[in-house]
Amino acid sequence: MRVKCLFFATYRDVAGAAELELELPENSTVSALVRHLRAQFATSALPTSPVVAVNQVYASLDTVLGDGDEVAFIPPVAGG
Amino acid sequence: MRVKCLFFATYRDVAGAAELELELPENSTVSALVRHLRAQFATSALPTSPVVAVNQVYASLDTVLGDGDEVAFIPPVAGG
Amino acid sequence: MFCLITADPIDPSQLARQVRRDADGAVILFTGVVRDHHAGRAVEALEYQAYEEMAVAVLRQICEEVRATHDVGDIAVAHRVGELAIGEVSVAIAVAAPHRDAAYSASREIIERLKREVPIWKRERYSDGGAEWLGGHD
Amino acid sequence: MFCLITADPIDPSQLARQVRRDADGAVILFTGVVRDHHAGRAVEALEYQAYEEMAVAVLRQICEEVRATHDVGDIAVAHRVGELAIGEVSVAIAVAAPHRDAAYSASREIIERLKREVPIWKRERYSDGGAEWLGGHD
Repeated sequence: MRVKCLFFATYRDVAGAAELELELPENSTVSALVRHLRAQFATSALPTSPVVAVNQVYASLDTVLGDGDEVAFIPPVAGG
Repeated sequence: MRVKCLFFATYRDVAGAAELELELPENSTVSALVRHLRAQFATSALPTSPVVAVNQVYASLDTVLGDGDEVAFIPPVAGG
Repeated sequence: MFCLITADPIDPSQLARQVRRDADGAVILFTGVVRDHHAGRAVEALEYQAYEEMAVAVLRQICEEVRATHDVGDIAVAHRVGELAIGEVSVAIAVAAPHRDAAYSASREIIERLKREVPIWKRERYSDGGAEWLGGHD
Repeated sequence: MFCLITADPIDPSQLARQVRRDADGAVILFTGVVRDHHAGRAVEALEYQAYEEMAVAVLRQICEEVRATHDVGDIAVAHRVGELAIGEVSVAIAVAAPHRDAAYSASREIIERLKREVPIWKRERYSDGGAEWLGGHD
């Protein structure tokens, strides 16, 4: 299945891109995706337990992903 | 000596005027002025202990008045 | 600092603009507006009366005391007098500050003190024909 | 209710005007402005980045929850994205209510929750040449 990853602020600098499409095994969790990305970027700048949103709703790391899901990686917010 | 009395809101209705110049004995207090006015208006609608300002500063009833003073009678305020 | 009692319509956004300095990160603008009801009665219009010279002096003192006790920048206050229709601005208070905390609490303190201390009076004209001077702050 | 993330300049007074209804006696307008310093460093400009679709959704949810728990009327919120100079408006929140108490506390709750929950980020560019994404709300 394919998922779309979105990166913001410091995470965007780490990923070197605002958006990334990835092929993942069926029923992968957010945790598995995080491990995949940390290996791919070869960096610890993406934490092992980042805040994420799945399809624009804050979600836990054990959330099971589906095909076409949009997973956003959310560094500490600082609006206002 | 002469003092100028100012009336606002309900007190203006009681006094029938916004302003009134009065001749008072030297060294009259605000209390004496209040008694004078209650007798003159023949009304209890002006309380015996109204809030007053002398020369635009809140003042007590035992304040001694001087020639040319401006005494304002201040019903409960309701700005905003 | 700017304190005004005026018979002309108030433009709150102008007060908000005039208080901001480059060191400020927050501006709180409180606008009091004539509403169409009070204590269950339909209101048609309001009349405000002020002891103008003293009202300005008391307002200035309140603003100075608030500036001395809060970390705020500039403050502007305007209060309307005369006849006001529903929806017209009766009072506007603009407070600028480096941080929002001080701006909120200063704004709140100014409007509370204004209602208790500034010699201004309000007469409500009701849809049922009556009219009344209000007896104190709400 | 009106929640907007925009790259265009924000006009706070328009938000304040649009929320008022005839039942409202108070309008609180909070304006966040780019200030010229942060934590002792001179700031030259700010960049805001947002996860726009989600930011609007979270803002809407905050406003709906605040309306459910406070006696307020309409609410309007706008947050800017992109490059902002000193003095430019980053965020504006307008809350109208029959009484000022509810307007103040609703306004305060919205800005506090916005800073904690809405996916927006801020990068400060300093006069000494550096630049930094800020790590959390202040």
